Amino acid sequence: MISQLFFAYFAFAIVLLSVLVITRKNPVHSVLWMLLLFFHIASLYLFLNAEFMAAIQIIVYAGGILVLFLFVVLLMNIREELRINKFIGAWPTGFTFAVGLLVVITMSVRSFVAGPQGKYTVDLIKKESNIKVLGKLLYTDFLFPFEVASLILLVAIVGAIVLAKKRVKS
Amino acid sequence: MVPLNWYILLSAVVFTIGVFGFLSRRNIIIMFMSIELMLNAVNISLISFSHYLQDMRGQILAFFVIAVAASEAAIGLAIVIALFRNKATAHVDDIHEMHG
Amino acid sequence: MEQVIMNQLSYPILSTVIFLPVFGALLLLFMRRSWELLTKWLALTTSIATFLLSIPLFINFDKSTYKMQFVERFSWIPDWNVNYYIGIDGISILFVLLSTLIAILCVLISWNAIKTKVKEFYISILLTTSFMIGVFCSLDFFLFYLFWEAMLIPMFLIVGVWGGPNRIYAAIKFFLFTLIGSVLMLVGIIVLYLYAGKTFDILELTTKTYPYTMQVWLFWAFFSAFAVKVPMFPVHTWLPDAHTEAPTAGSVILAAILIKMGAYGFLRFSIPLFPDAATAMTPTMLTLSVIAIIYGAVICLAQTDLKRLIAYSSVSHMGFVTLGIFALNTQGLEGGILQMLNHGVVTGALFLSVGIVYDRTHSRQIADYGGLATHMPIYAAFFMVFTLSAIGLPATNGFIGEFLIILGGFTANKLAGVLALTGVIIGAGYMLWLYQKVFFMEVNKKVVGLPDMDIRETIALLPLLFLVFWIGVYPNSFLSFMHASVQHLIERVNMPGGMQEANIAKTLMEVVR
Amino acid sequence: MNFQLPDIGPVIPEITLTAIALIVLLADLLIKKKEVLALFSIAGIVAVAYTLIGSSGITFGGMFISDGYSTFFKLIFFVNVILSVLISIKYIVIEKINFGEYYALILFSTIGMMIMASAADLIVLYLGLELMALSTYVLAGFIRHDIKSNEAALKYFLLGAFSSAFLLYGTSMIYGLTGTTNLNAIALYISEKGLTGNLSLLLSVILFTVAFGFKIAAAPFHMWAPDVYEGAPTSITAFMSVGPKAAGFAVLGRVFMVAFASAKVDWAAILIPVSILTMGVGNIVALSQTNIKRMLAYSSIAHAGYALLGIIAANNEGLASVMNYLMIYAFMNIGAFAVIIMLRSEGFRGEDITDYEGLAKTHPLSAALMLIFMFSLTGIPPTAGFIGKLYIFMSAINAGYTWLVVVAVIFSAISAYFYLRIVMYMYMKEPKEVVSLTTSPATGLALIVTTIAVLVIGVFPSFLLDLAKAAIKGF
Amino acid sequence: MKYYLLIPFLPLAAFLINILLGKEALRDKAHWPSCLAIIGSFVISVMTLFDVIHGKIINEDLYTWIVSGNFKVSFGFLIDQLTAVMLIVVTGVGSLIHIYAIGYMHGDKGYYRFFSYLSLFVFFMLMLVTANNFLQLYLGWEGVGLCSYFLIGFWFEKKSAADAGKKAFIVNRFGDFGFALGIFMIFLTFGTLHYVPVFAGIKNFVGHTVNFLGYEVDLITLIALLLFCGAVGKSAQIPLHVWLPDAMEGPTPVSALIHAATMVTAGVFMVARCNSIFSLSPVAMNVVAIIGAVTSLFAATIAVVQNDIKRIIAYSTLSHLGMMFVACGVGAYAAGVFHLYTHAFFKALLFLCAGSVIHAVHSNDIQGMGGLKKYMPLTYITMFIAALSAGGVPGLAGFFSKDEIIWSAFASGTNVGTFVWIMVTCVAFFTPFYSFRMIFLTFHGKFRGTHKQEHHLHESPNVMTIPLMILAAGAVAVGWVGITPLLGGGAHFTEFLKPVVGHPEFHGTHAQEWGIMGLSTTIALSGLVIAAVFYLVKTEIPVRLAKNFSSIYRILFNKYYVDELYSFTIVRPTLWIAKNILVGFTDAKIIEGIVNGVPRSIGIFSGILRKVQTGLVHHYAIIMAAGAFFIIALAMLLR
Repeated sequence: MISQLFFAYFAFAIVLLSVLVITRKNPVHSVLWMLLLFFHIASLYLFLNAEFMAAIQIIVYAGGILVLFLFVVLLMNIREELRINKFIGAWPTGFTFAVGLLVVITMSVRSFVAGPQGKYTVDLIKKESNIKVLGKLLYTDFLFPFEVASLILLVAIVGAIVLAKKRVKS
Repeated sequence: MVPLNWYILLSAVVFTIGVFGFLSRRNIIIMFMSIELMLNAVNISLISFSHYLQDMRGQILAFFVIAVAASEAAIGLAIVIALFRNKATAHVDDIHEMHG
Repeated sequence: MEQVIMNQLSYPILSTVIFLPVFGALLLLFMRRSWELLTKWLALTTSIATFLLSIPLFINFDKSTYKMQFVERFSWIPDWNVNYYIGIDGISILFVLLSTLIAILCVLISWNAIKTKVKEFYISILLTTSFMIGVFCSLDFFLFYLFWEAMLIPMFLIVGVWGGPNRIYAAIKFFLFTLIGSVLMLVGIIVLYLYAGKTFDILELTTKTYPYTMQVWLFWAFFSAFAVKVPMFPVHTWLPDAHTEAPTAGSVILAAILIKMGAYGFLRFSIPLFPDAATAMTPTMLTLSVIAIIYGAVICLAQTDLKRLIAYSSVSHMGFVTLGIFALNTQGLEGGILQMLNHGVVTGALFLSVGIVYDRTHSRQIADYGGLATHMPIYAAFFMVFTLSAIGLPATNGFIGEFLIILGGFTANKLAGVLALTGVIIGAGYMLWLYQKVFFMEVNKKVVGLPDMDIRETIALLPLLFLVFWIGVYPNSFLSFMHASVQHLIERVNMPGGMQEANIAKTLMEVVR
Repeated sequence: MNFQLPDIGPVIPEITLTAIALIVLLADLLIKKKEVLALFSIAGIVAVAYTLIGSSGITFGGMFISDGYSTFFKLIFFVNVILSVLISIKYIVIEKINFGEYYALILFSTIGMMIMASAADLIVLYLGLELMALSTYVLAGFIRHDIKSNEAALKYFLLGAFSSAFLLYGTSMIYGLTGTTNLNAIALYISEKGLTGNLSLLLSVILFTVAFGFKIAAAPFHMWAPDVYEGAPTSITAFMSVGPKAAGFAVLGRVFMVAFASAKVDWAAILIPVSILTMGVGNIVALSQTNIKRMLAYSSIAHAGYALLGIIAANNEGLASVMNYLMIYAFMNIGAFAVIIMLRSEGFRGEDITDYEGLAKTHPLSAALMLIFMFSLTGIPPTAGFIGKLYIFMSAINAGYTWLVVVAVIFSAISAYFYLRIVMYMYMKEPKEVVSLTTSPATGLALIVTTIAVLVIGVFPSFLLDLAKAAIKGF
Repeated sequence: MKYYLLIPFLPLAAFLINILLGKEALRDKAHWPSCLAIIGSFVISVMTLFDVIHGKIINEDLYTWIVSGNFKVSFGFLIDQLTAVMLIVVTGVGSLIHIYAIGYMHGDKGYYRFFSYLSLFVFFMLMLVTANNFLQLYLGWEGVGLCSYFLIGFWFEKKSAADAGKKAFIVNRFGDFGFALGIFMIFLTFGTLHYVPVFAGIKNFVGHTVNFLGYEVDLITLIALLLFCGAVGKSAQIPLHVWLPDAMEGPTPVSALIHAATMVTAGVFMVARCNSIFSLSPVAMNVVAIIGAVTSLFAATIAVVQNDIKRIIAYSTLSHLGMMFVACGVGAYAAGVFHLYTHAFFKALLFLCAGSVIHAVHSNDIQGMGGLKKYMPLTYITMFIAALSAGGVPGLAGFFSKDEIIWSAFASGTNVGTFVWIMVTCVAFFTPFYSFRMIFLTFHGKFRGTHKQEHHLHESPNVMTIPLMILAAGAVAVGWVGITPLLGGGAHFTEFLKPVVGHPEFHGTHAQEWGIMGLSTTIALSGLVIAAVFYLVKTEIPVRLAKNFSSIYRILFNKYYVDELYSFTIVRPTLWIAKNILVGFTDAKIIEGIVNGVPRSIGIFSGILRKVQTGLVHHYAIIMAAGAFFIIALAMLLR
């Protein structure tokens, strides 16, 4: 019962915050709302006893990505931003189809049946902490994707530099 | 005990909010954020699944998603900056050199 | 017993005939722009060599059998069971020879007419020739389609690059028209291929029976390709443009050989593959043919452009051909085949002739001519002979063909015969009208003092003149080639079931072997 | 705790290529002449291609599979990358983007594709896809000083990220349904639990369709293609028009044929309208293009439509035909781009189709080659394009989609028009101003290779067909 | 020893020699090959005639011409009595005309062309008469048509000449249309085209009917009528007579040879040849008779008012041809052929004389002549004889043949017979009338032409006059081989032809025969007398008549407006349809409309579709989302 109430609150908050994020005229506000949103999501993760995920949600997202966003936001002219229309002309269409998607998705997930139960029961994870389990897996079964991810990050770095560095007269 | 479907529903809603944001906001940063929203929606569902199925894959995938999201953000913002150098606008709908 | 007669000669004659022009074209590739004369001579020698090489076919052909002869067969694309499988029978041999002959004439007639991109021109001509021969020789659908389509490329260029003022429109129209037709055929071919257990072997396919509805569908699929090429009535409009705009050699190839492929397709594929459908479709086909005959003829009366008129007359004449073919009786079929040959000779000759004056006056307008007979008597004589053949005067080849066709048509369906005959009347009308306007009456200033034909041009026309009378006076030397094959074809049409078992057994035997 | 290194045999090619990519990245700091890097990368690719042999096997707990299928696709990627690099060398100098990262990123992107081709697990698939995508985003925007390039990168990036979000959502759905991300496990679970026809399964299938459709530029997820192709550096356009598309088909084929094998009917039914729409949009809109890169973009959309028929056939033959088709497409398309790239010179874009007027007069050879590629793209024998189409159509008809093939051939006949238009401009018009070609040995080599390939495959396709058949065996 | 082969092939050889060498080598000697050739053929023809008389009928195949399935026809020759007669006529009259032409065509720049055409014509004509099957007949048939086309349009710079030639050919094509159909029917019926089996087998088909274009018709009648179409065209009978008068554009020897003596009689020959077919179909017979009679009278009336000397003769030719058909129509084929034979002589003579006149006056208009007899006596006399013979004045060739026709018409005893008898009797009046009108206007009175013309009026050279005299002798004498028993003759001609064409049974007494003969003779003489009165004594009468009956006069003068009728009902509509319907509408609008319209609309559609590509990322994304949405929705609906 309690948990459901909690969920209700978080779900409500998350939805509300997401809406706020995408409806604020001022990007800075959006970013800040998003920060709040991420905190909520993180705490939702805690309910699903994914502590590590919650942690990186805060660290990577809130600490990394959002800051990055903020930097870029500061590049742009907020005043003009506030003056002009925030939505594109065709936003009703977009809205329609977004809602449409929501409807069809919800309708189709009604026939959702959960998959098989795995071996990582709550207390097993409790026994050796979530992070440990995760770490083990990452370095054994999921070693390959882990490496690939590292490549991706490398590419991100290289790419970002290539694109963003000052122009060289060649 | 919260039924799994609630989580699915939540993720669906957030996802579509993200979609809507992406479809209708002019500001490029906000479009990025919308994408992040969508990814977070996915993460929510993933993690909830991994919880309910008592399986770690979900979390691991979510973990990778976050990693990728970060890289995407980096690349995306780099692109924006590169663009800024040529055309100082934050509005995607100002950018339509090529069409037809 | 064997289905075919392998090539008995010491060398692969058909392959040589098919690929010699390609070889020549390759040589031409290495010509410098400045070596024009050498280019021309090389092209000429190649075409002549090809012709000479094709003579043995004529001599060594065994007329007593319908079987494919000079057959060569090698596995080519085993994955699809595609073979390099060529051979000729009484139906195709004549067109092989015609193609090789026409090639020479085209080279000759373009000698001075083509001034730009000379090298490319002769390459295109040679490639076209070889592809056309290939079409007539192929016994494998894949190979056939390969040649069939490939030929579009050089033809497209010939029309589009060296053609008249409106050439681009004409070229693209020609290309798209034909392409749309043939892609549908491609689908048909694939369906056939899969239905018949993955074989492209035409002979094998023609011995199987197919469910009636399938036959009908495929018939129309193939029809779309062949009707466009022929061209039959509603889809004929590419022809006047292409013929008119193409350079002389192009028109000649188009008229003499390219449009024969449609009719040839009907003979070689539509009828033997889908006998029941063909029989069922006969009324439609006859109607279309008759429409084409009369429509084409009448429309000629209103033409003001020499080449356009001849082009439309081709529509009419090819109407005769299809009429004969779908009369589905000996006279009709043999007449049809012979008429294809005749039309090749005569219309080819007419286009050559038009080309000859066009080179002098650079005008295709009938109104710009008149009284040519006074200044170019020899030319006038040649043109007269071809005109007479075109209007089917006895003792010229045109008569034999048209007579047999109409006889066959009349036998099959009296009305068709009668209507076709009216086409003959109108034919006389427009051709003589044309002749009068161009050659008779007082001399038009524009043509005063034109030189008569020179040796080169005369040589280009003589063989055709010779053929006109040869076929006209002693057609048997050509008809005799067809008898066996046509008889076989008719048997196939009349009793598909009968032949079935025999052949299935035969194929089984071969499988066992 | 037990910790043994998994068998890395199957992954050797990827590892080697990664090493090479990193070397290129570092060597860039020392080497001034970037051509060296290009040649090194090519040599590296060749070496990697060599390591492909005998690298078959499954590893990393069934996440990574190296079989004939993946190997064939990897070959396509190698052809693609080698040819693209060849045509890049001179071009990027002209574009003033002659940096080492360029080659490094191309290689990284290729690694991504290879991983996609070998992915037996949705996680790996996703990561491979992102690796490929991110590198390509950067490459598309590589001409930083060119607004068009920026725009291309931006559009590609935004929509790409959007589509991969869909992919993720689909993945999570599947995960939720089956509790696994391993393709075979998914297939197994679906069939034994009889989930076929379950709407949420269908939903995830469709979400995958969206994501993969985006990668292969299938309508209605193709919208990015024309703009990006036009804006990106031409060499990258060539690279993108083949690589990501092929990779997309690779994952499309594997995921749908393996994971959703039991739902064949459903996803075939979904793909049919998509393919028709793709062919339609691609061919029809291409008719009214004036920028040749853009035109080829639409044409590549159309070609994706044809290739989809092979997937729709939903059998090994179909897949084989698709693979065969993509290989051929790699040759003919990059060949065409090679010619296009030669027209680009200092201060002359050479992208407008009117720039081709009279090319046959000024540069007969290049015109002739372009002619060959154009006819090959149309699918006229005796060029490779015909073989590719024929195989696709065969398999589709064999699977009973005759009517669909009829639609396809009609469209391909329509397509003839805009390919012919180029030929027409080259051969049937007089040159306006003299266009100077920027030739280079590398480009020449690329042209020779592509031309020979197009003609030889056109006449003697056996070896390629054998290869495709062999590759698909035991899929 | 197939020496008879030389008959056709000598002229062919001459043709080849002339056409190849004439222009450069022979030039003004171009007549030698042709004349020698035809004279040679004449000699051989005479020989063959004697063979035939001695009962040596030749019927053999040279080689097989066309083989196609069960269709098999050969080049072959049948020389029987009928053929023999035709051979004599063609080569005999032909030779004379050739010789005459030497003088007449002298100095023409197309000299060699003329003689080569002439030889070619003779060749085809001989092929026609010697054919032993219908297809070869058809060959000759078309061949002579072709040569007449060449020769009519010989002076092709003149538009009228070129037109006339074309007209002749095309009008004939209409006749051949039927002829060809007839041949097809014969083949369908008998499976062969050779005379002997056909004529032998025809009687087995009496009463058979066949479905032709949906009508059940009597087989034999159908065949006969179809064949007759050909005859109508070739022999210029109504309604296909229009080409012959225009054909006078050709040089006069041509008119004499082709359009009087030989080619135009081919129709009669063919009907006679096929008598065994016609005889079995009363309907066909009547049609033949009536058409013949009508044409005969029709032409005669026109001839009365024409002023072009050659046209007058042309119409008289029509009229005589009509008579021949009348004969055939009433079954008296022999009489028909007999008239053909006599007609060849006197009509050729008339033409040649006219030619000689034209040669002198350089004009065809008899109103512009007169009083020529003192300048060219020979011509005058010969032409006079010819006119007498044509007019059927007793004792001359024309009389016997014409009388036999009139008698057989009367004696056939059928209504049709009587009808045609009346018609022919009227004709018997007109023939001498217009012939002598022409003579008198030309030779008598005083010259009405210009002085320049008058200045060099002269008799023609011998090379022209000698043939005239020979023909004149013929015009007098050739009839004597066929004098009826009534006048103590042996009717050798009829007897001679009997084996081929048989003999009709007559219902009539000697008295009647006398009466008929007397009647026609008196009528003929009266015609002559009236002509004399009108054009010698009271020359104002015809003028007054023309004024009083101006409408009739105009109708006659304009040949009953038949040409105009055709031009309005056939020629112009066809051209109009061609121009405005086919070219202007079906091709340009409908077919091309579709052919160009579809691509154009696709192009427009493409233009619209590319507007969707706005360049705005949002729109792209929306479309993607929409796509996803629709696909999912679709999938859910399909569930």
